[in-house]
Amino acid sequence: MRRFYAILVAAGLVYMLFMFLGTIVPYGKADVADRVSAHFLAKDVNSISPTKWVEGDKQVPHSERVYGRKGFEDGSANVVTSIVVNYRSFDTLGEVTVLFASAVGVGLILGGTRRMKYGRKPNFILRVSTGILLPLIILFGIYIFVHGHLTPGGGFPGGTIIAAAVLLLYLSNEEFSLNMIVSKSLEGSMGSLYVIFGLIGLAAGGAFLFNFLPNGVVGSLFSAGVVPLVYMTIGLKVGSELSGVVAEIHEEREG
Amino acid sequence: MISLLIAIPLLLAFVSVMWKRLAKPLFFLAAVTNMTVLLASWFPNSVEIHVMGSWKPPFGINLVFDNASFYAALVVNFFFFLVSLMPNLVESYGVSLMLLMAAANGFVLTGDLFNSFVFMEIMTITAVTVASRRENFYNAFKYLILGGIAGSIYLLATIFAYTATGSLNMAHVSMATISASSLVAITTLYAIGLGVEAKLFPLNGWVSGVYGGNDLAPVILGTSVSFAALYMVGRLFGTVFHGSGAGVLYTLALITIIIGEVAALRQQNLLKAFAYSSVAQAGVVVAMISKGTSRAMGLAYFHLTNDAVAKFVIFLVAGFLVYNYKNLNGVFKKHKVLGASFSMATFSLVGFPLFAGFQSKLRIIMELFSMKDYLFPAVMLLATLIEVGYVVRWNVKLWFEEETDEKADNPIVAGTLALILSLLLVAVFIKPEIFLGGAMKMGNALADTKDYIHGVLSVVKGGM
Amino acid sequence: MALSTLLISLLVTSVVIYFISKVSWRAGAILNFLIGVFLISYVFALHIGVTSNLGTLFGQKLQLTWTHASYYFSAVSLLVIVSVMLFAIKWLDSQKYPAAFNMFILMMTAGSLGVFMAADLITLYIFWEIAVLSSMLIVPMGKKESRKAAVIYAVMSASGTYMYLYGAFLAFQRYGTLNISEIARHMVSDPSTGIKAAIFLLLASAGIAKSGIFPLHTWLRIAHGNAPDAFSAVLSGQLVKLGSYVLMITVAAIPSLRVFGNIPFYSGIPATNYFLIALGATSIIIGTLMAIKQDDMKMLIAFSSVANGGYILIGIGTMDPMGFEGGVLHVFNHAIAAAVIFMAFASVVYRTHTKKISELGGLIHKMPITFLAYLFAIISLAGIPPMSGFISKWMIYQALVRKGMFITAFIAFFGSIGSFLYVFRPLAGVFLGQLPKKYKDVKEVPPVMWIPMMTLVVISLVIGIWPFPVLQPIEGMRMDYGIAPTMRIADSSHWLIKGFSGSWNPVLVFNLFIIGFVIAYILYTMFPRPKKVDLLAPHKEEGAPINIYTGGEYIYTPELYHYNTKFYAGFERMYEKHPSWEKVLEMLAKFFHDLGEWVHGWFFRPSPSAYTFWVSLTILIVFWVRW
Amino acid sequence: MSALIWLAGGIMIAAAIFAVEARKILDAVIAMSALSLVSVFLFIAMRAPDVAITEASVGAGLVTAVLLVTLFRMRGGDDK
Amino acid sequence: MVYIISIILVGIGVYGLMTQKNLFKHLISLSIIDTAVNIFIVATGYVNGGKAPIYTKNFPSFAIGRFVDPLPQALVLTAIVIGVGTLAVGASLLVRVKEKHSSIDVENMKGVGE
Repeated sequence: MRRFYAILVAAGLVYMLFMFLGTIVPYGKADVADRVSAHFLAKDVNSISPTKWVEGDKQVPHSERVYGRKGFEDGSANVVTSIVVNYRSFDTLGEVTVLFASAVGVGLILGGTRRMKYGRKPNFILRVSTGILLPLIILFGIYIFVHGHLTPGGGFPGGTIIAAAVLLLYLSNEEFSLNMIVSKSLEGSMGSLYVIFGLIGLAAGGAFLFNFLPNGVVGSLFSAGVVPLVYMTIGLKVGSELSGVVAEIHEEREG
Repeated sequence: MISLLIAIPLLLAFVSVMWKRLAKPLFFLAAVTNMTVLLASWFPNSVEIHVMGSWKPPFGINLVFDNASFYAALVVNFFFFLVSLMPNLVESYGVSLMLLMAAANGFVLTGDLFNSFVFMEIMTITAVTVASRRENFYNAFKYLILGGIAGSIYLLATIFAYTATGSLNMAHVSMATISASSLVAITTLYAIGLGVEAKLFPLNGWVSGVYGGNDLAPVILGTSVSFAALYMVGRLFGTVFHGSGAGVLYTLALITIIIGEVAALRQQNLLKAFAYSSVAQAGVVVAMISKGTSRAMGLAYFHLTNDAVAKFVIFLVAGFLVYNYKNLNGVFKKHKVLGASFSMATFSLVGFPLFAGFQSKLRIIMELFSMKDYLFPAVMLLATLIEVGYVVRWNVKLWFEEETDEKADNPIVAGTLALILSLLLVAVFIKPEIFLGGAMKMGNALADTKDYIHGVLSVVKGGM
Repeated sequence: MALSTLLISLLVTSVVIYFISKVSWRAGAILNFLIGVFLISYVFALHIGVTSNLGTLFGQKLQLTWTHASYYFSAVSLLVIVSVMLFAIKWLDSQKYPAAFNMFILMMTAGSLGVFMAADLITLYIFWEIAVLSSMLIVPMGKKESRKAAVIYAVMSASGTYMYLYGAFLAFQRYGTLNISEIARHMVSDPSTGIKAAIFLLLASAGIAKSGIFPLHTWLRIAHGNAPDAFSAVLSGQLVKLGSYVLMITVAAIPSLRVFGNIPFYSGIPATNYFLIALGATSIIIGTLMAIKQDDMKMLIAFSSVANGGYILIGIGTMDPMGFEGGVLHVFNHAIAAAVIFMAFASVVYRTHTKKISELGGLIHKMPITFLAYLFAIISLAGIPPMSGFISKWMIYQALVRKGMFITAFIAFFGSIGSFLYVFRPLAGVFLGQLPKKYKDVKEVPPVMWIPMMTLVVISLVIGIWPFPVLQPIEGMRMDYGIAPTMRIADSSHWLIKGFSGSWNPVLVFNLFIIGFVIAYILYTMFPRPKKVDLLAPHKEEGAPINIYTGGEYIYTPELYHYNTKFYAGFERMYEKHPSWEKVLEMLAKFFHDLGEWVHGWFFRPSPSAYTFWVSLTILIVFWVRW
Repeated sequence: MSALIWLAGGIMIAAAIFAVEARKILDAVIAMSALSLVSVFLFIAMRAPDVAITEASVGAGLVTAVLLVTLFRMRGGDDK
Repeated sequence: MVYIISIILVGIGVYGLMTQKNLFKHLISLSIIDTAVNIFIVATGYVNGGKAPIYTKNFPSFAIGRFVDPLPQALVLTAIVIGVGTLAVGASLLVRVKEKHSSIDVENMKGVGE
């Protein structure tokens, strides 16, 4: 009976959302020109008059060559990155805070824990291969967040990959225990650094999270102003944070 | 300046995770800083925005600082400040509270739909953390699940708004022409998404467990966070959607009032009883907001402020009692000051004269009559009647029943705060302008969509 | 001192009194009494028509005015309160919370005075709530049951109050004012009978709840029966009169005859008034019948308050000049009588620590002054000359008969006869009969306690002989409200109260009564004196009485032998299986409680699954309703 | 392309139903992980490489890891 | 059609939340809903024939219809991380629920009063 009602309600919900679909653009027909993202793509937000834009006068974005040139308001080739870390950097600060909050939460909820025993020896191959793989994995993670403004990826996946390396360590080595002080300090300092970037922006450009570094050539490694720096802090922070979370859940309460 | 309200607690939270011992003083510091920042920019009386990364709206994210968000932020930070004065309540939750504070401030100040979603999620996660105190895990988990669902629905609503208008900026969304059917989708989803934090029936199942589970959660979630959530209800349904979807809110809110009071009546746990009462009061506020006029909204927030102050006292005292005594009969004979403040706060809740609740309740009823709404006052008076029942029952129980031998030390700081706040309630009765002026300004700001749009979108470069 | 200053300073003083009482409660009590005496003198010195502003609320002026009605009701209230305050100076040493008692009783005084002075509905409401709140906090200071009593009292009172509030705002919304006389003026010209009737009944319901009229009467038994003993005197003698005052405001200050002139029901009385009269009549029946049944002496008088509230309502409800004056005069009579009776009981309880009639007896020799006070009070309550109670009842009967309301008149007569029955029961049970052994050392209460009782008795007696000081303000009230303004009922120059079918000379009646009394006393002394026999004496020492055999039954406990047990058994048997309104209200309370249980079980207890279910269902309902 | 998307969708729905209804929680977690992996394909199909990478590492990798560690920590008490 | 897939996934997630008695399943269902919503969001930004919003040598300049909408993708990045945060807190809560109530099955939990 319970299932029947559940199916009924779930079906009703699906039907309702299906009805709602009629109100949004069909799949694949999204008109970027109507949306703010057109100007994120064209990197010409500063040259648009917002009052006119909101009143329905959709100015056509310029279509000059972006890649490999300099002087744009935002310097990263990956537009998603430029939105995440520049145009909507505040969201990303929030996002970092979410992870931080959940790390703090996990710590508080699982407070006072010690390491858990699987009761089995990790096999030899795993241990050896971990030793070889670990530097590579960490390097890969770092690569991902350093090149976040050029290629897909960024701080979050990069940090996660670093955390994955830590998890691997846990799995392979019975005795391994993350140095919480180091990870916490890294986490805290990197988080503070992000806010401090924002505050420097406030001091330098009059706006919180203002991009206070020159943008450089779109497409090159040292470009996009603070974006790579922010992504690096995010990457390190997420890495240490998620490692911490994994470590916390991994360990067991005393007694 | 305004971004500091979010940046400072956030920064201090990041710092304090490195030095755990500093968390409590830093929390206090953050609260003091925020209060200072707010007091320095007393009622802007215009719509100021602070653009993030200097990307002007509607492209970037902007914080909106007008009378409404100022007042909301003031109330929110005020309670955080009060909590920060009580270190034994904060314990090891300093970092979480700082994050909650940053998130609540962000939620109140932001002018961007998606950004508000992010802050709502931070609020949910930190609130769950706070709620899990004193091993209240299952209830916290329930809250998490409900919060997760609500978050998803809120996100969906945001996306619908984005596809309909091409922007996430609240001011832009409010001025864009949205087709009727699209508007229905958006407001329905928002009503449900906000309903969880705004404690609307039947999305409020978490309230009793979370508020009743420990002594810190109700004190901060029942005051600051619920104020922030209800502020967002006013912002979205008053400013952004010009009252469409108000009918849904109105109906749900009326049911909420009755359900909340009825559930409170049978409750044997002191904290939970008043948790339900907080549900009912949220219902009153939402129903009032759904009326849509600036006066109605102003009164709604006036009522909410009174309720929040009263609830702070009640939950503070109740939390102390519940976790220090096994048998609550006649405990106030040992804690006269706590008892007096508790009684005053509960009487204010009911709306007895001499206390602030009277001012707001009667004003609300009067306003409703002048709008020719005869149902809501009747519901409200019926709810008040039930409220009288359990408020008197609890007061009589706590004051007059035979006491036991248990004894706990008087909490000096909490007692002083409770007494000051309950005297504040009396002061508000005598001089309602203390809260009413701000609340009315808030109502005006929320109802004045034009001003909001103008303020947000015509400013090319925002100030600090 | 302006009226508003007086009230506010009283409220502030009450808090000061608390702290004084913390140091020495007796000082607080004496101070209270002195304040009360000052208030009485103040009240008598005030000129009719004084107004004062309390401030502004919601853009409406809060006004206080001093009218004949305020004067009359304030004076009666203060008489009762001050007596109790004096009584309390000694009585409080048997109480657990003297300081709080002192504070709240003064606060309650301020509240009541404010109610009587209020010129608009909101001011009335504010002070009303202050009075209710502070009295509600005194009630649970009694024995264990009094905690529950306080809750029931609060809820019942609030149910009336909130209906009143709804009515007040309805009136405000329609007429744009809260001033009572303005509203009255507007209502006369308002064509919509439905809304007028709604406002009328909603406003009246506060009075109905407070003065214990039928559907909301049940709290009287519990609250009056369980409140601290001396405070019951205030509850029954004074607070209930707040209800009568509101009823009077709604029926008379809003000229119901003219407002509802288009819906006459019976001999010129509008249907709305008649509805109230019917409620009053029901209260008389219920109050009388239930009072006869009670074993607890305080509950007995509580039910008598229900009945007497009915008299007052009937008298006022007729809007006949005679009935109106009778009803209002009955306020005074019942206030004094009830106050004295409760104080007498408080004295008895103070000495014997029980309020069960069946455990008492024979106290006449031990507490003669208390007995005398009680005796005169019940004479007044039962409406026997020469006490003042007779006059008011006589006036009410006059009005009823003149209006041809025979059923109501019959009920009123019935209530009068019933009141002989029930007031006699405590008299016989508590003061006459056998004195239980354990009370053989009981002494009369100290003078501080009997002086207030005797003062009130004397006042009642004097008013019974010379009622014109009380009738004067009542006449003034009647003129204010324009009820037959040309007619004069109290004619002090001819020592007459003029009715429609003859007049009444109280002095003459008193003299006749004295003559009768003297004759009776002579007869009494001529017959041989009864001898006191200690019936249970030989067996008492061994414990339970044995071998006592009366009327074909073994007596197992002395209580059963107490002749007050099943005093009116034959009569009670006639309505043994009566439907109980109390049960109905209990069921209602239980319904809400069960509803809470149900709501909790369905919406608040469940697992996350159920939450999801409700959330989804709500979305769907919202979705469907919207299209 | 569209057929592929339908296929992916079918797999995802199947995985979701399996994840919800599976008796063993371990299976549910793995189905959940599979769902995430297939959704990575969808993200790529929708030209969202950033999301795809994040989902692959966070959604499929980390979430699974967290859930699995949690599951081990509870020592499969309810793992029936 | 991606819309439809994601909506059905939401439905399954809700169904799972409603029917399952194991709290772990609730977490999984919630995660399914998260994923479904993310897919939905990305789908709203898709443009037929559009490219990934990254400037490369081959696509060095902007043109209408050339790139898919990057904003929903940016939002989803955030949403995914938020989902993980929620999940981690939920998982740790479950660990403690299991410790305290000795089960994570709604029907077998001990000591869950009221």
